[in-house]
Amino acid sequence: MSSRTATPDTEAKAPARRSRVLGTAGRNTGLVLALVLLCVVGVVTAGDRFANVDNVMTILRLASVIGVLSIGMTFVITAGGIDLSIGAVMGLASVWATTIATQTMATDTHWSLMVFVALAVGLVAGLVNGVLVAYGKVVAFIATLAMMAAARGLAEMISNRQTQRVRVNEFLDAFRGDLLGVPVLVWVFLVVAAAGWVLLNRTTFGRRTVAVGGNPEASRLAGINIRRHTVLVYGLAGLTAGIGAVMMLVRTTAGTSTHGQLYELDAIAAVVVGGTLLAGGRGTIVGTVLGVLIFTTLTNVFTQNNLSTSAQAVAKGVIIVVAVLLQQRLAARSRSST
Amino acid sequence: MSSRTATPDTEAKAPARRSRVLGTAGRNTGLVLALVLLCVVGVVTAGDRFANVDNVMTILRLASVIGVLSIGMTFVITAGGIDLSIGAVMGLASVWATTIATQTMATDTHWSLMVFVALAVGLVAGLVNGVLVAYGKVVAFIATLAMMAAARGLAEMISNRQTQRVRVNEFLDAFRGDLLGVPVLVWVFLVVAAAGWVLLNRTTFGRRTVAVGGNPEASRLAGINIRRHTVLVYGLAGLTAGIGAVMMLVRTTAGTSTHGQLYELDAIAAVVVGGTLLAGGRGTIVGTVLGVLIFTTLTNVFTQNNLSTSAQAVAKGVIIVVAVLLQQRLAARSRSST
Amino acid sequence: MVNADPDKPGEPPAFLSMRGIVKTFPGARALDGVDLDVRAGEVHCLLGQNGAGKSTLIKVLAGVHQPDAGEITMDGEPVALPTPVSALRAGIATMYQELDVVDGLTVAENVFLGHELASAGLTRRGELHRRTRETLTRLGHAEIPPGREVGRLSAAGKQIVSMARALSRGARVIVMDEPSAVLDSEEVDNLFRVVHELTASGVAVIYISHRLEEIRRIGDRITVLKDGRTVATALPAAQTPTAELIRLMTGRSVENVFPDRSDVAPDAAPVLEVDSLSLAGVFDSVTLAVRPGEVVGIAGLVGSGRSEILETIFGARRATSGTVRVDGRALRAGSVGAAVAAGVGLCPEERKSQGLLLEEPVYRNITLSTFARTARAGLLDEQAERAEARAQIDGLGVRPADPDRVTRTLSGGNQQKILLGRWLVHGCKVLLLDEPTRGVDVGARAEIYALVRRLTAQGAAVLVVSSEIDEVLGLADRVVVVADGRVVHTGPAADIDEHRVLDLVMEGSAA
Amino acid sequence: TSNEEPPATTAPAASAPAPAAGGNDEPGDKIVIGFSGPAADHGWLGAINKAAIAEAEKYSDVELKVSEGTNDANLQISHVETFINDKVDAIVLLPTDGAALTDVAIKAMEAGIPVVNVDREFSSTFAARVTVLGDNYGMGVSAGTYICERLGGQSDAVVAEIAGIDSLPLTQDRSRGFEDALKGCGLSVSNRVAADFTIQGGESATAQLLSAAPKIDAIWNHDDDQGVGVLAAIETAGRDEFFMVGGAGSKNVMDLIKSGDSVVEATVIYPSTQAADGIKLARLVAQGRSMGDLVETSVPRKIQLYAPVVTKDNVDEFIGSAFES
Ligand SMILES: Nc1ncnc2c1ncn2[C@@H]1O[C@H](COP(=O)(O)OP(=O)(O)OP(=O)(O)O)[C@@H](O)[C@H]1O
Ligand SMILES: Nc1ncnc2c1ncn2[C@@H]1O[C@H](COP(=O)(O)OP(=O)(O)OP(=O)(O)O)[C@@H](O)[C@H]1O
Ligand SMILES: [Mg+2]
Ligand SMILES: [Mg+2]
Repeated sequence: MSSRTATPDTEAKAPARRSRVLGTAGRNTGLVLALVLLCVVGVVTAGDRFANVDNVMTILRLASVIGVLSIGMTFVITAGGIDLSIGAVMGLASVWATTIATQTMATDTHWSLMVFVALAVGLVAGLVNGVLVAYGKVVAFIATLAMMAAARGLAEMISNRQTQRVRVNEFLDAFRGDLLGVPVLVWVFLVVAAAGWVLLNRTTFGRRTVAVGGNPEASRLAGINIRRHTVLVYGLAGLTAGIGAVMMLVRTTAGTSTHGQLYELDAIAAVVVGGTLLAGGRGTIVGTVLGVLIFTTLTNVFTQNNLSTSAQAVAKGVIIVVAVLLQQRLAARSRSST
Repeated sequence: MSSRTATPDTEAKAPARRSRVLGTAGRNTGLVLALVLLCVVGVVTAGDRFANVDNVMTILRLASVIGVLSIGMTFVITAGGIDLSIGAVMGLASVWATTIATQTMATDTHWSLMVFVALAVGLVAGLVNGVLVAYGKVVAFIATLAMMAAARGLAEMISNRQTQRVRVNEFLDAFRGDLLGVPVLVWVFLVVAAAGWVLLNRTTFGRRTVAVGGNPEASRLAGINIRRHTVLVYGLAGLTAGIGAVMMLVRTTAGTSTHGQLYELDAIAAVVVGGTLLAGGRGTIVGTVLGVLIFTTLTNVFTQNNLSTSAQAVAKGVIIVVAVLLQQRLAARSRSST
Repeated sequence: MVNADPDKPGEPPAFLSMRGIVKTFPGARALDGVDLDVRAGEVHCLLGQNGAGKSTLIKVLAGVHQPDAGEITMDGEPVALPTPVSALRAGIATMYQELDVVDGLTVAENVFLGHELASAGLTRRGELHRRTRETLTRLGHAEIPPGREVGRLSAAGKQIVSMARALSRGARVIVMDEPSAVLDSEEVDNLFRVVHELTASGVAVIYISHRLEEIRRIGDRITVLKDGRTVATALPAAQTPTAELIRLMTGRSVENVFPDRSDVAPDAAPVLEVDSLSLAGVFDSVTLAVRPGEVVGIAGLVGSGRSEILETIFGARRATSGTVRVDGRALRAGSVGAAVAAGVGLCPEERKSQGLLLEEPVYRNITLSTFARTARAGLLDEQAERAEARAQIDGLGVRPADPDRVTRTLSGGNQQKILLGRWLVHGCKVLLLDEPTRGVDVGARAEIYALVRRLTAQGAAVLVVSSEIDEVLGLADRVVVVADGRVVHTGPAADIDEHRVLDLVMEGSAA
Repeated sequence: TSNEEPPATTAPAASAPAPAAGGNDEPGDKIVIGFSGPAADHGWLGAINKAAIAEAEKYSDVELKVSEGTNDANLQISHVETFINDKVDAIVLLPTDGAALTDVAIKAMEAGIPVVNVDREFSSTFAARVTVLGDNYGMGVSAGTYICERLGGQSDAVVAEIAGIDSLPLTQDRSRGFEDALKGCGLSVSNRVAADFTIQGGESATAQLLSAAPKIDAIWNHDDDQGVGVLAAIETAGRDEFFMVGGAGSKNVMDLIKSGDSVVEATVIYPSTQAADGIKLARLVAQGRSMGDLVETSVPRKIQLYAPVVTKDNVDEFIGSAFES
């Protein structure tokens, strides 16, 4: 009320800006803190084995596949949905891109055909999810659960449950190796994350995603075609599953129906721990990236310390909860201080 | 408004009653139809092998464990939550109840000690979930995901990843066998389902569950302690996981950390296909039971027809979607006709 | 502070009093030292602009919010109200401003939510239904079946359930936060009858409303809040002049609530033509037209299908038959996108659930239907958006004038202005307003009326639905009366009065 | 018809087998055999299923019912119950968990249906007529012994282990055997990770393992399916200072052993033809025959398969029967 006396454009906007920046930082302090803490634990327990460039690259490479999927998942969750199928879709895309037919054609034409097939399969599966959710009005949880079962089954049928080796070496060569000392796969993750950030925060697509997730009815009555948008969002998630499949092919040099098992849960956990609202209407790409890094670093620290899988599971459960609690407390404090 | 002229007491009641019955039936017609259809397919493809008492009992026995878990899940989902941990908690309870210490004590005292341990473990795990969700304000999805990891890991640590035989024969004898031609395990399922129905529809606890899931703020304003209620609801789900563990022990005569894998997804699918709103605020036990029966019958028909798992998965995905779509259309029609 | 009767001898002393209540929210000081005295058996009215702190005050009283400072006493004893339960135990029942019913439960279950009738945990359904029916009968709504799911009731029905709940608590004080907002005049009469019964039996009622004429009819004494402070208390409801109340509330005087009608060329071609539009089971064969510069009002009872008519015109519902034309071109049925593109805008009935992204900043709500237009190649231009939003905020007098404020924290009237602002930015030819002043204070109300007229002066066509018949008659050029989903009368607003409208409605409904 | 004689091994792709002495392959009474195994979600289990089906198809007197695939003991029990309901003549069961399926197997036996237990042993001798066992402990011993021989005397050698699904008893058995064998030559496992029998699991576990252990002398990888991922990770890390021993014996790994230009030096066979043998035995038991090569008039109770180490020297002997992962 008091700001009315001041020049509206300078005075009123500035604090808003500042509180926004603070807000963003505040929102992520908990995550950054958790990550730093993890690194400290890593350094203390594993010393140089943890804190060296190779190990950092190992962590980043490991984070890259699940990271790409998590970016897609961030959009779906922000739009108020959920996608349990991305892991299975990734498996399906990896299998489809490595069938003898595809690989033969890729050898005859160009390796990028394999990439195209993987992306197309992912995209189409995602669009089908979207159509089921938006037009069929099937709850997202169920629609994508069904897609998960179907995609996994289809992948098994296509591959006859055999591992399909990638034989197109040009394809592998294109993605292996480093660029400026950083693995190409990590670059892919960075590019996808950056594109995701721009898309979510700076484009009409992102604005619609937030709107649809925040209040679908209000968005509809404001003239947004929420059904079409929902289809697109799931399509986007499918596309990231396709990209993930390509990355997985590079990483494992093989396509198989078991690729991506449980990746959907990991991705959802990373997204939600990152601060995206599971109920929709608020999403953060930075948070998601931090969430992914936390989980991968965690696994790395565990491995460095030779922890058994059982102990890892228990510790993971506890750490997830602690991270979320910490995050909430800090976010609440940063909110009340602005 | 025009009905205002009519005698309020008589006129208003009759159509309401009728529409309720119709409504309930209408809500479940799709499910019943799907079940009947499945049975028809079973009879046509497998003939007597499908349509005989032994096979029906096989289906029911299979349905009973997941059925009990689904009843607990119905409450959690109705209250607006979700529980991804019940499968793992069931595994943990089965392991805890079959440790050498427990079994020795049970031999020395009474077999019911094993039952008690399983139920107590389930209940406590559920209560922990509830506290995390209600008081820690951790999103249910994440809190129970963490519990899933932790419970599974703990179960592995306790059992040292070995399968633990049940050696207390009195325990097994108490639950094996039949009662009036129906296996005891199926009776347990029936009793739990009936109790669940009464609890949800005819008690304060159940009505508050609906209220908390449908409009938590209104419930709070009406003086309901929604936090305590949330804790209780998750505790209930944990308890059903404990009961499920006992049943699993009887069925497999062994406790192991791998019991109950993916049961959480099966239970959620059954509950939601059954018509309980994933968003909370509306739940149906009858629907859940039908949902469970549909899934188990489906598996049975698949098995009778020697279908490969891959084909099963694809078919399952398609059938889930079709069932939900059918269900919606029929429910919509029954709504508009009343 | 104006205090009209400082405990005169002979008058009964206040049995409930709140002293120096302060409540701050992050970023907002909602209450800044409020005093309130309520006597047994009176109707104490609480007045104030949107955001004055009325709801916050009663939430403090209901144990929902904890005050930062201040004291509450009942019968001279200080009471602590840390939870809603403790307030209910102390005999304070509240009907909240936001509908507080649970859709998935039955009417009876909603009425007894939180104090269920049960023996050993099992609900006593017979008793539950019997007592609910009693309460509903008392409220004049015996036709609502106790077993009906509340989700199937209209907004008015839900309000009645909420009222029944407050009654069923057997409280000594019943707080009603804008209960009449979703009720039509007949329902309001019913409500007042019940309030009289209550006060006659010694129950105190705290009554909040923005409709001053209601205050006059029902109120005993008035307390006025402004910016979180008590500016006047114990004003006699019957005697205090309206102008005085408005001056106390707003700090200025508001004259001529309804602006003058502008002249519409009678031969002008209509912008909006609705031709025998039907929606199966709700309304049938609705035909109307709105010319540029004209305001057409739709009057009718709650539940007569007025909202559905607007929503169907807008394409939010797919018409069973009939056409909608804008500037002579037919709109694609069931497509909001087509309507918006053709320059039609709708301010929906339920601001919060249908209109706003409550967690988003104000400016994004204002530009919700135009951000794509300001964007370049899909990239948002937030500078331009803020500028557009700021223009609307200034033009409409949205308070606080901060485009980055989270929308949830704004008062109802300001939220309504944001919705209007959205369509102003869009620049629409046809504006559909559903209950545009529901829950909006007198000051803002006058501003909204003036705004509507400013729009029509610029050639816009406005179709407005309101449950307040005087609003329809005062604001509109022509009136369409609907009853039971059918148009029963169309004609100039000047030729008809409130009684005639009610008669038409009753005839239409009875038929 | 055990696995030890190469001519009798039943490779999935092999054409008609050489008829064994004693005329066991001659058609007998028509019988129905029920077969149920765990989820065939990875190569070795897939090969198990395929070999079993292929084996049954060779006999005109055998009708095979396959209840494929689950890792849920509860569901597999119901599969067996279905077989009992259908009154099949014999059941071949590869249980997802031996102990958990014991009870229902006993029920089948009591109903007069002979059960052939494959790979994971029941916890009661009454539960199976014949048991065909792989040797998980032996597998670990073979791998450990081989590594001991190769690293002879190097007491500070770093040995790493990449296990399969850690919660399975069979993984425990393998690890135990491995540890026991290493102990024999004064070595121990310095780094251990568990994958999950999948390629992605093998890849990510190995990537982490390699960065946790900067210098390694030998690795034993339990499973050649996940080995695809393990090798991919090794290649990405550009490491070759160690040698690796595989497990199960996939065609792919045998090819690598044969070519000799990778870190894989050897693999320990875990026969993927167990279920196929189970089918053969079930047929004999159901038809009341004896095993042709034995003097004994009944089929023996227990057959434990051998877990040989395949190296460059003997790879040609085994490559024909290796499974495609
Ligand atoms: N939970 C909250 N968080 C932050 N600010 C709030 C909150 N609730 C209310 N406010 C602020 O407190 C002030 C008083 O709000 P309140 O709802 O009491 O107004 P009111 O008088 O009831 O208005 P109306 O007539 O529109 O209902 C407003 O400025 C509002 O924005
Ligand atoms: N979701 C619904 N399900 C069933 N009937 C409904 C639903 N929504 C509205 N109706 C019915 O449609 C009719 C018109 O509803 P509505 O209350 O919107 O009319 P209205 O004239 O706009 O009144 P209001 O002033 O309450 O907005 C009523 O009979 C109402 O009960
Ligand atoms: Mg208010
Ligand atoms: Mg309306």
